[in-house]
Amino acid sequence: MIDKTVADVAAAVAGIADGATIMIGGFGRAGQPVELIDALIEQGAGDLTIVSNNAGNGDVGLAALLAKRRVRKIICSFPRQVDSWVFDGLYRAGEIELELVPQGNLAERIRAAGAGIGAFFSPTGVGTQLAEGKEHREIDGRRYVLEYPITADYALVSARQADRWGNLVYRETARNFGPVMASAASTTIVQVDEVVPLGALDPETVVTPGIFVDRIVAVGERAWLRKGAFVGGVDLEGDPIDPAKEAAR
Amino acid sequence: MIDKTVADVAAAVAGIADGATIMIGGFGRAGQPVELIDALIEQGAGDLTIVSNNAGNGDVGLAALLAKRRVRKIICSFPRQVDSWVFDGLYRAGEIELELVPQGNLAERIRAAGAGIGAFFSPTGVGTQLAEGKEHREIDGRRYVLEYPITADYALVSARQADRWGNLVYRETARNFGPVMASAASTTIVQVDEVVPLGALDPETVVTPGIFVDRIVAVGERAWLRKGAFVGGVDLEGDPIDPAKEAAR
Amino acid sequence: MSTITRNELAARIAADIPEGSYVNLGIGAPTLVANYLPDDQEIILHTENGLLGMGPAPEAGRVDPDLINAGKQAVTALPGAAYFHHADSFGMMRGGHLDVCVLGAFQVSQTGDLANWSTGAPGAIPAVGGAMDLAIGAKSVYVMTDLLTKKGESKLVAACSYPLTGVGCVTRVYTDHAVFDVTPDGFAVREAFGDNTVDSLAELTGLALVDASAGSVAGSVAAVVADSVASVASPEED
Amino acid sequence: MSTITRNELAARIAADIPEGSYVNLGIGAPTLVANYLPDDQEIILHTENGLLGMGPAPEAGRVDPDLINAGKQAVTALPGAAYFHHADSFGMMRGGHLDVCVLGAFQVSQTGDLANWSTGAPGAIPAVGGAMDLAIGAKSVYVMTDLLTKKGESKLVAACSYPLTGVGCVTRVYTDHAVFDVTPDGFAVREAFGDNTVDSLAELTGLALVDASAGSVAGSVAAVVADSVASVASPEED
Repeated sequence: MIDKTVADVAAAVAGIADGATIMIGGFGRAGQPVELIDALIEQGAGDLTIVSNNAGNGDVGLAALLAKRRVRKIICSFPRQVDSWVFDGLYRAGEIELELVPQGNLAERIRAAGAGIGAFFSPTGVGTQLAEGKEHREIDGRRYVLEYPITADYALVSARQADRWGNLVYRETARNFGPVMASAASTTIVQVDEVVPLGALDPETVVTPGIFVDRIVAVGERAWLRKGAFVGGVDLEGDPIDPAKEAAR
Repeated sequence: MIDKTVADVAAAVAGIADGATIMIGGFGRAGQPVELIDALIEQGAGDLTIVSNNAGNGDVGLAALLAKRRVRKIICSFPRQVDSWVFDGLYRAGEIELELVPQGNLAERIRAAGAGIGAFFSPTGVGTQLAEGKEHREIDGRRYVLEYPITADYALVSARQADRWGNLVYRETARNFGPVMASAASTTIVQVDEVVPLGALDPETVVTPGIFVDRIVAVGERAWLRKGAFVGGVDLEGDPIDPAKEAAR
Repeated sequence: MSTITRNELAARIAADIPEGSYVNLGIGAPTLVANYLPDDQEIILHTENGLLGMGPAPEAGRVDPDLINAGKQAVTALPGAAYFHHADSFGMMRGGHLDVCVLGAFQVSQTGDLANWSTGAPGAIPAVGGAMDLAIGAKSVYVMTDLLTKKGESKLVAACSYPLTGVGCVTRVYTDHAVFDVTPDGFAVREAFGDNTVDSLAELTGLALVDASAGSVAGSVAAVVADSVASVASPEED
Repeated sequence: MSTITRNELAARIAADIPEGSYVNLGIGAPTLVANYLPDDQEIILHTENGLLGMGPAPEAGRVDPDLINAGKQAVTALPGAAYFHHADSFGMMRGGHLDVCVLGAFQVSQTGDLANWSTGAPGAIPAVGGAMDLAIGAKSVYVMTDLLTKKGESKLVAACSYPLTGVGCVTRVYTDHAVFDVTPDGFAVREAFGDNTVDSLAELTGLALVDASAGSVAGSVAAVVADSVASVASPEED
């Protein structure tokens, strides 16, 4: 019998070595596998390269991993946010390396790794600093820049439900990088709200087939779902227009 | 109000001009938009370039279009089948041009067109006749061949259900080329078993978002579904092992 | 010269978006455009973090942290919505399937180059997000911005001095003074608000401008707008 | 020399596939392997037209034309199955996620080149399908074939004369005479069936062979197989 579930988050992140490259899903806090990141902090691996859209929010999850000085380098599209103070401090102190990648190129480079594409020509970033030094080519009248796959040793992903074969469904915009990261890493570790019986997921609606998944751990429903589909009072930080700033213009 | 549904298949294929490039979904008969192809035959456009995995089965659908001499060229992966006699005859008579593409490169080239990728390096076909004359490159120790997008003026696709915004769900392995073709054509025309009210499709389970769809026509449930989920007696041609041939070895 | 408010400008942009359009409103000020889309028309909003058919912010107490927009603000999903992953979402943009995208700007050049992601200031922490994908990711790329910086310098320029987001990608610039099309001959004044004229705009921008405004003012939202002092800045400056 | 039957060979291959493997069985003869996978183990079958968790053929009268395998034969879907589109399916293969793929062959070279899609005969209608994607699309690429053609020529060759499907892609060749690994030193006999020996196989193939069979025969399905005359051909020859 195939059973990819593991007992707890410690078992889920077992074996991650110093120096590993780890993809971490999520866009801001949506889809960020906070419980797995906490387990990784506990587990102790350091000198990590992290691939993630953002560079941590507040003092939890990825930000907490950064604060522990476990991360040597981060590959991301949008490190600077209203609540990215941990990254900001490390970056300004020269204590973390940053590879900045346009968000769509980041997603497509991860997808390319999962899909066995050696490289691809993207129109995004052409003529900008982020394409400097890269190979360019005009194809059919449009300029493109050559982008290479991003692979990883591990992916840490958050999903809504899994079965024991590792089939996954996600929830709303928390899907974001999960499916491509799951496909691109050597070992994909997924935290889910719940594990459901094999056959409970409609095969038409599976988003990530189990072939991409290695370990599953149920972490219970996320805090904001415990009292139903919606809750108030959650500290949902955005990148808002600051009314005070705006008024002062 | 956005309403992409049209009254009938004639309206669905209106305006297709001679010389058009048309993608036709389906793998063998699964997902082949037979009613739209019949309407295209009726509509009369000729000198067509067809992009499809196969080159027609039996005497219906794509095979019938070929038999009417409406197709100048076909781009496909597997023209020769047990029931591809129409294509076989035209090809042997030199009356149809063939571009043979490995199936995965065909799918990925169509996907690239839909996703704005200028070209990509694929490991499939390297060192074979089908990569001759194409640009090769070694990346990270593996050899790749450069493949370009395949675009089209129209895509004809068969799906299970649509809403009036054009969101689509498919059925089983009839999904095959539908999603990538819908994304790659200037105008995507979809036949569905039924049109459902807006909001009836779960946004988590939409496979093709409506942004890729231009026209929808309901053709009623396909013949084999009329009496329930399964029927016997359908003429399902495969590429079977021929027991007689096998015995004679 | 007179200017229109940020909200008036959002309404002006909304009036140019036809029913049935697929639209991405970037982050910050451009999201205001959503407030002025007509209730009786269906215009489908895309947010690049994985949703088509985005609805307005939820009611108080109904915030769902899994359902956010590209600015990481809580939103809702309308009937007819669809979720998808990041590679599909950015393929949708890169593949030219969006009709309109509205972005903020630091500078736009007369050849349509856009600078809106970095001031290039030493010590600044760079962050690009989806800016470069959005810049090349729609059939029409509209910029929403003040015409002038707080120091009074024109954001419409002969050539951008800030780091570029995209080359030759801008279709039209909506400012608090006027609406400009990017044409092969440079900026063309499509509509001048209040007492602005092609000549006065040429002086403010220091650029030779094409007059393309004949007849285009009548009936526009802006035609009735008088002197307003509100500024329309791009959020990326924050 | 003695040979084993096609079904015996299918059973022999099945015995080498560990539980939990993701496996693509190509079309034709390799699909027989499914019949010999142990009922008490879970091995997940992939069919490249868009399904993981493929089950056996449906009962009579329960054919569903929307649910077929790569050979366009009616199949079923097991609990735990998942459907996906062609680009995702071939990305799954090309990205190296399948553990095992079993294919037919016209020829396999001692460097692991595979020829199984075209005889190169003038006038033949070419058709490749997923053959080239499968050839490079699994961690282990197993070939299932007769050792000899009907004319008695070896299908294991120094260099393929037929058009190639893939270069250096074959891991192991299961034939009716023996099982061969592709190694840096050429073909290594992993297991010889019946009265076949490394020497007799070297004579049949005309190739220098490595002896890697020590101890590997014991307990195998083939060890008990006596003279059988059934042939194991690749379906692509039809």
